[in-house]
Amino acid sequence: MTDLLQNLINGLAIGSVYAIFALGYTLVFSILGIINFAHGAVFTLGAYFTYTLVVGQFENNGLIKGFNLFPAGSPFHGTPWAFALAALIGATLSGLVAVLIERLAFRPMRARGADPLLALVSSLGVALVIVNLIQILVGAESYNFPPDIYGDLKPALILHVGGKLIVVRTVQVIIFAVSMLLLLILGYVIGRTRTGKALRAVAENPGTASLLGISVSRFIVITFFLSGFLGGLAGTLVSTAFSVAGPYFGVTYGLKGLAVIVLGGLGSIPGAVVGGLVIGLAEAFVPSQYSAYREAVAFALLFVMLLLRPQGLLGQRLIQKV
Amino acid sequence: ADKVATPVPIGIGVAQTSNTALLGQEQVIGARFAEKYINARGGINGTPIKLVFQDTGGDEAGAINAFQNLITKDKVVGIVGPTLSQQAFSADPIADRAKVPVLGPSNTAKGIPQIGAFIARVSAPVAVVAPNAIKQALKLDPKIKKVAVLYAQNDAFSVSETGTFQDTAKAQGLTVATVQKFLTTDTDFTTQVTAVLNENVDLVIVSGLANDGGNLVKQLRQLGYKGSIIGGNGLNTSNIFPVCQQYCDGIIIAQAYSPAQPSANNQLFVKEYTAQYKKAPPQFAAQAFTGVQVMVDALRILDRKKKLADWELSDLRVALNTQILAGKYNTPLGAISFDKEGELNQAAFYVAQIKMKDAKTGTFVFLK
Amino acid sequence: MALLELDNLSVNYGAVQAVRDVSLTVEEGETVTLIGANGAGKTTTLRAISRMVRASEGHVRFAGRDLARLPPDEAVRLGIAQSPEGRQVLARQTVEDNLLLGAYTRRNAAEIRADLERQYRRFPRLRERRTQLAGTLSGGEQQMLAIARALMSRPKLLLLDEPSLGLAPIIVLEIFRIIQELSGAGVTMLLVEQNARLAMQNSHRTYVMEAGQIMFSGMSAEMVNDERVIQAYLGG
Amino acid sequence: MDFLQTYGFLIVTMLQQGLLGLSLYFPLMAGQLSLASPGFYALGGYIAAIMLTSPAFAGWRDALGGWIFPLTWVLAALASALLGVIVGVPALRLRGIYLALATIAFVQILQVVSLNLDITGGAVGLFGIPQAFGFEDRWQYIWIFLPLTVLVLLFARQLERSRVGRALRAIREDELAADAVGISPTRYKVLAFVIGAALAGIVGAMSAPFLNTWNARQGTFDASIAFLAYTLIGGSRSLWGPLLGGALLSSLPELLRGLADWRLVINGLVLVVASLYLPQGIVGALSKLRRPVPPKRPPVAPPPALPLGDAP
Amino acid sequence: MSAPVLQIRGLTRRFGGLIAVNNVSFEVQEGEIFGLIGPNGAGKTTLFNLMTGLTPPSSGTLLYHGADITAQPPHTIAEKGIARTFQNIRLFRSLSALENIKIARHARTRAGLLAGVFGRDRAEERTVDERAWALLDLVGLSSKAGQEAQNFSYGDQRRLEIARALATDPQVLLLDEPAAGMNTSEKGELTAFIRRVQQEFRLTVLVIEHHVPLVMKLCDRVAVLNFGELIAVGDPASVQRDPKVIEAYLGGS
Ligand SMILES: Nc1ncnc2c1ncn2[C@@H]1O[C@H](COP(=O)(O)OP(=O)(O)OP(=O)(O)O)[C@@H](O)[C@H]1O
Ligand SMILES: Nc1ncnc2c1ncn2[C@@H]1O[C@H](COP(=O)(O)OP(=O)(O)OP(=O)(O)O)[C@@H](O)[C@H]1O
Ligand SMILES: CC(C)C[C@H](N)C(=O)O
Ligand SMILES: [Mg+2]
Ligand SMILES: [Mg+2]
Repeated sequence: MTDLLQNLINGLAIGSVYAIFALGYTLVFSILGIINFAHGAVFTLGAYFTYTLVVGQFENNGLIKGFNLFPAGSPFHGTPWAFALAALIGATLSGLVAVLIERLAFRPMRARGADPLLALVSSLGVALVIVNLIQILVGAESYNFPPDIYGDLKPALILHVGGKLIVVRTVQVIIFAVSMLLLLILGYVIGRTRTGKALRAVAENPGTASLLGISVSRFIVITFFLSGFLGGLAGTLVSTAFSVAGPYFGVTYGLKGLAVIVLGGLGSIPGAVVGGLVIGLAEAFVPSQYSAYREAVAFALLFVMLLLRPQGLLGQRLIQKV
Repeated sequence: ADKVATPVPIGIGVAQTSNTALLGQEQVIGARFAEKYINARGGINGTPIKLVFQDTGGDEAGAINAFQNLITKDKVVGIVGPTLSQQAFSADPIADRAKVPVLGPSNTAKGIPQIGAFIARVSAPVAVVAPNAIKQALKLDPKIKKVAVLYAQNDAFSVSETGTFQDTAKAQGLTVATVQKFLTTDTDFTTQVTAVLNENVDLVIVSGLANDGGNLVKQLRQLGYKGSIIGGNGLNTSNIFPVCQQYCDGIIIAQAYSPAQPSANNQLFVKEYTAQYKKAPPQFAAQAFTGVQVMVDALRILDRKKKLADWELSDLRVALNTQILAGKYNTPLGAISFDKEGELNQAAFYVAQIKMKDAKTGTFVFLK
Repeated sequence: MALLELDNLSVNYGAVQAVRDVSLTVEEGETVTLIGANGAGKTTTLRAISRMVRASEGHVRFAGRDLARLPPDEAVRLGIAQSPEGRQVLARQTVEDNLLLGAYTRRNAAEIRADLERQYRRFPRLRERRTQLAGTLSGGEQQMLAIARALMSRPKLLLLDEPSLGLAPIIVLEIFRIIQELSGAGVTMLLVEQNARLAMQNSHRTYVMEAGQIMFSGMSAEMVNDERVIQAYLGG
Repeated sequence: MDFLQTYGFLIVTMLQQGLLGLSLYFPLMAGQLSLASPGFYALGGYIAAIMLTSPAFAGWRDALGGWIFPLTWVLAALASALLGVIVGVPALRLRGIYLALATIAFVQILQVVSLNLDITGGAVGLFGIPQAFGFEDRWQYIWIFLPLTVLVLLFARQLERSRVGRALRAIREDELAADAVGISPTRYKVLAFVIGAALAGIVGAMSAPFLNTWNARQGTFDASIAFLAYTLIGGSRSLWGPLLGGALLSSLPELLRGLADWRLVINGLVLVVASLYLPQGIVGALSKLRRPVPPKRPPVAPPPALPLGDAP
Repeated sequence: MSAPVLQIRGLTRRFGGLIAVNNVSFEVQEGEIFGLIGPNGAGKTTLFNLMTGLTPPSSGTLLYHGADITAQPPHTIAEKGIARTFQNIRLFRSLSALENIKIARHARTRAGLLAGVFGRDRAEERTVDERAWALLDLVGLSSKAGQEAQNFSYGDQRRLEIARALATDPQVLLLDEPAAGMNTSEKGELTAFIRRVQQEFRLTVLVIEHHVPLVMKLCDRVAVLNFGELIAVGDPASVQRDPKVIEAYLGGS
């Protein structure tokens, strides 16, 4: 019973990390039908941006080692609100980077009518550039936020239930809450509003959308900004839980993130969250003697899901009328 | 046929890009430092050395390319590298067939020196180093009974290390209550940690790399684990300080290297290194330094027999290999030598415990 | 001043010149028919007006304004709507959402509702299918949807590309009734039709297009009796 | 000689990666974007590595001598083809990006399995693999990779010209219409998939000795994406595309070696710029320069009336 | 007119709550040109889809020369001799006109993978080529043989699609609104063309068409669908006079 509960908590916790990563990932897919591998890099960037604001300097390696950008006593450090401000600025910067990426790496391709799959390659190139630039600038090691960024919150809540421990990490609760909140906001905007309908029209057929008076390029910019913003925010949050684990930090989520968004339904916003949680739970419930195979769980689920229900849990079926 | 160039080129083929760069980064620093240190002391009997760096990346093909460049284009006399054992299995045979001596600075997997006559290493295999940590932990806390073992299943070296840890633990009469696996790319370890907590163990042994290992320790402590922690070789770097911060405190790590090693050689090395980098040399840097030093020491002897500039490159490489295996060296690792296969004989190993001064800075304190 | 004015318009697809040197005007409130054989360049002409293709030469002027660099969505904002060839319904959205998106450029929710109701009255079949995904509609149903959707933007200029295509006779009559009604309400229309007789009966003027060029034009009432037209388009 | 010594490995790697790019091309002929090749590549490599190192096969090695190598290729091809059928039949009901993702999942699953088996050497992998035909230097591997490349190119070209090639193209263009004119989509999709799988398996078997070691890091998600890049940057509509793309992209980091730290940054930029400016891939861009030749009518005079066909 | 080629027995197809084709039964005789008309959404295209295996029926059976072919896969049905065109043209868009037709010879040729790769298919390829050119001549597109199908105008695409269907050597040809997008004179030409093809190839033709004069002129018999149900079958003149048909389909006049 307590095992079950603990697994549940663990699963939801890991799952919400997946979910929060996947939100921005799936957003871009939903509108452009492309998988943006640079999302992982933007996620990483968000963490580095916020870290730079909060701490101000990098120590051991890289071109800007020791260079103090925000000397001690920076306004972004000390209270939870100051940290929140830094995180928002970090996310905004990430959003802008995403817009820049769209401008430089995707838009010209659309204009030339290239194979949308090429966006995969191009975004991979962008990811490579960002990751290696980070390494050149600040080195490959990880950085950690100061322990007090969430103020006096205790790191974890530890319950004793029937002689066994149940652990709930505070950061995880924060991440879970934020991803749910984002889900609600995004879900509302996309599912219920005129903007959302237009967004879906752009996603389905940009040509037709523009024939209806929808400005395709504006919607794409907005989408990328949002995706980058969410990615950057997610990066910051996740790194407060674990550390800014080097330049490859976010990129490693890219693959698992794929499984998440497919499971939930490619391009579906609630799907990203549900997919994340399902995979998190599935992984948490792998019995420990099979833990070696845990990494395969997400992909096994993905494979089976694709065979049984390619549109994913919450995705819409593609219909084809002859 | 080629002559030996001056300054004498020595190849460094380690990971400067990719995920593995985190470790390679320290090796680069150690080697660079060695070059400066040695040339400041007259190089090889007056002839300076010149290190040639070729990035291996993190994969096998990258290591082969780097080695091949070093061997034929850069015409190095010997190579220190690569970073990972898996890369060594791929690239070392290339050097071996080309009859170029290789010193593995960090390859700890089983079977490395056996790749060929030209392959040796300055990194002691896990089977030799790891057991010391458990013995030390028991010395610190004789009441330890139950152990949890965790390891990164996608890292070759962690996998072999955990085997040694588990065997030693059993040999010392401890019960291995749970074995948990993770990936070097993991960031969330709640699942593993709760499994550990629920077993009520008194000792946790972690084999992984710096990021994941550090995070794991941090989460263990945050979630209330109070017992002892042993970290494997991958955690043996000050890079983990920013990861687990104050939670790093108390991790016991078996060392192939200790800044506290008392030899005069080491103390000088530590002094100058610290003066330059503002921190004590980490193991990977010290081992890379040692690799370069061993090559140079061996070259000095050869140079005395016949000036290096007069050697045919290919002859020198062969002679260098023989000389490396034959010699005894006073290095930061202490007095070392090699057996005939190229396996390292190292006199002393160390066990250190991390002491954190504040969230960022800490030291490895060596235990007696 | 003519509401729509094409001035020596040419359009290329790669090496193919689909429209060559076309000049044509549509006065405010006028309905103009464009007829021509398959491949004559009619669709291309319409697409150039709605900015879906770029003109390689010449100008498109709408209400005196040159549309040269305008993106298609801006053209819609200016009041140009098109019921395109191939219908182009949004297959994954419902019939009703398709219609509402037709009114994307408009803001007044009450008016939009009223117009939606009007379309449903015109095409009862669409009301029946309101919640069905547009991609699963039959060909003719999609055609109705495309026309209704174009009407939802309350255009000043309506471009209809073969509106009767695939429709049952009874609906074809309905379409032309609607064209009459719109015309009565002052909507300007440019109509491409294969059903040339009906189109001419319901329009003011007619242009005949061949191989990318305008061959001749005239008042529709006279064109119906023109030998050349009868020969080529009315089946002698 | 020095040139071959230094760059021989690179040159053979270019061929090897080009071949892997080609392994994607076969399913792509039928419009199927399969990224499963790294899985079959890994499988082929393991088969060769096991046969060449495991004591269980010592007898075979002694008996067969150098013939053991071709045998590893054949077995790798067969095993990959078999696995290809098993995976392909269900997976090929998917299209486009969905198939790509399913095949990536397949690759990942295979990787986790190989990390956990004893026979594959777990995470350390298998090492000390004997050299094919006693090759001493990397460049000598050109003697097996080059003939394979030539054979595969010939095979692919002939295939494209044939009835089966047409059927694949038809499926690529419109599966449903192809079905309606009498082409069984499943059958031909699986066929193309299996050809690609077998090729990747053979390349893996040849690569194990070439790399000296084999482990679970061969044939991963990264490789899937790399192969995709080969195909798209090279040009997915011509068999030269994936070959060229594989050769160029795999050599890029090496050509940029001089840039040290910056080489991967530049590598990334090259990927972006190539995607932007070569939307049809390199070969696509080149073939634009040539005007397509209009098909020539067979010399016989067209019969005045239509033949009634050769079927009843 | 002899034995029935096609016997449709109680075919029904539901989409969720919607009954697109409702218990439809009729027979088509060998060599006739059979018209299928009805309002938009009456189920005509769906009926074609049922007959060609693209959509499995919810119930009912389909007999071809007396044999049950219900729910067989499309390629099997095509092989047996039923070919079709699509209401929304489905050509192999980026292939040339010639290729489009050669592909459709698939079911009538044999060369397998190995034969193709080893060049043992020369003779067969030659006849494929000849046939394809002849069909292009027939539809008047030989001069555009090398052009990509997607660059053809609508009317040319329709012609090409018919040629592609003929290339499968069908006995039964299903045409879904072949005259859509053609002007009156072109429709006239098309009528003549269908007749000619029907005779030369000894085909049975089913045609869905909204252009009533064409249907009347072309068809031997006509069936009328409304809301998925068969409301009339018979010769064109009598169907045209049927009040049910007038009300549902023809309107006013
Ligand atoms: N995307 C395209 N690429 C290349 N050529 C094209 C393209 N679209 C149309 N064409 C060519 O341009 C010419 C004009 O085509 P368009 O579609 O405008 O004719 P249309 O008069 O509308 O014919 P239809 O009555 O058949 O619809 C034709 O020759 C056609 O083949
Ligand atoms: N896949 C599907 N899902 C849901 N409804 C469908 C589907 N396919 C067809 N329908 C519905 O079935 C009905 C019949 O469609 P069908 O295409 O057969 O009509 P049709 O008689 O060919 O009409 P038209 O003359 O307009 O082409 C339509 O109302 C259509 O909306
Ligand atoms: C850098 C180290 C973690 C490498 C490891 N010792 C190995 O042999 O692979
Ligand atoms: Mg047109
Ligand atoms: Mg229809």
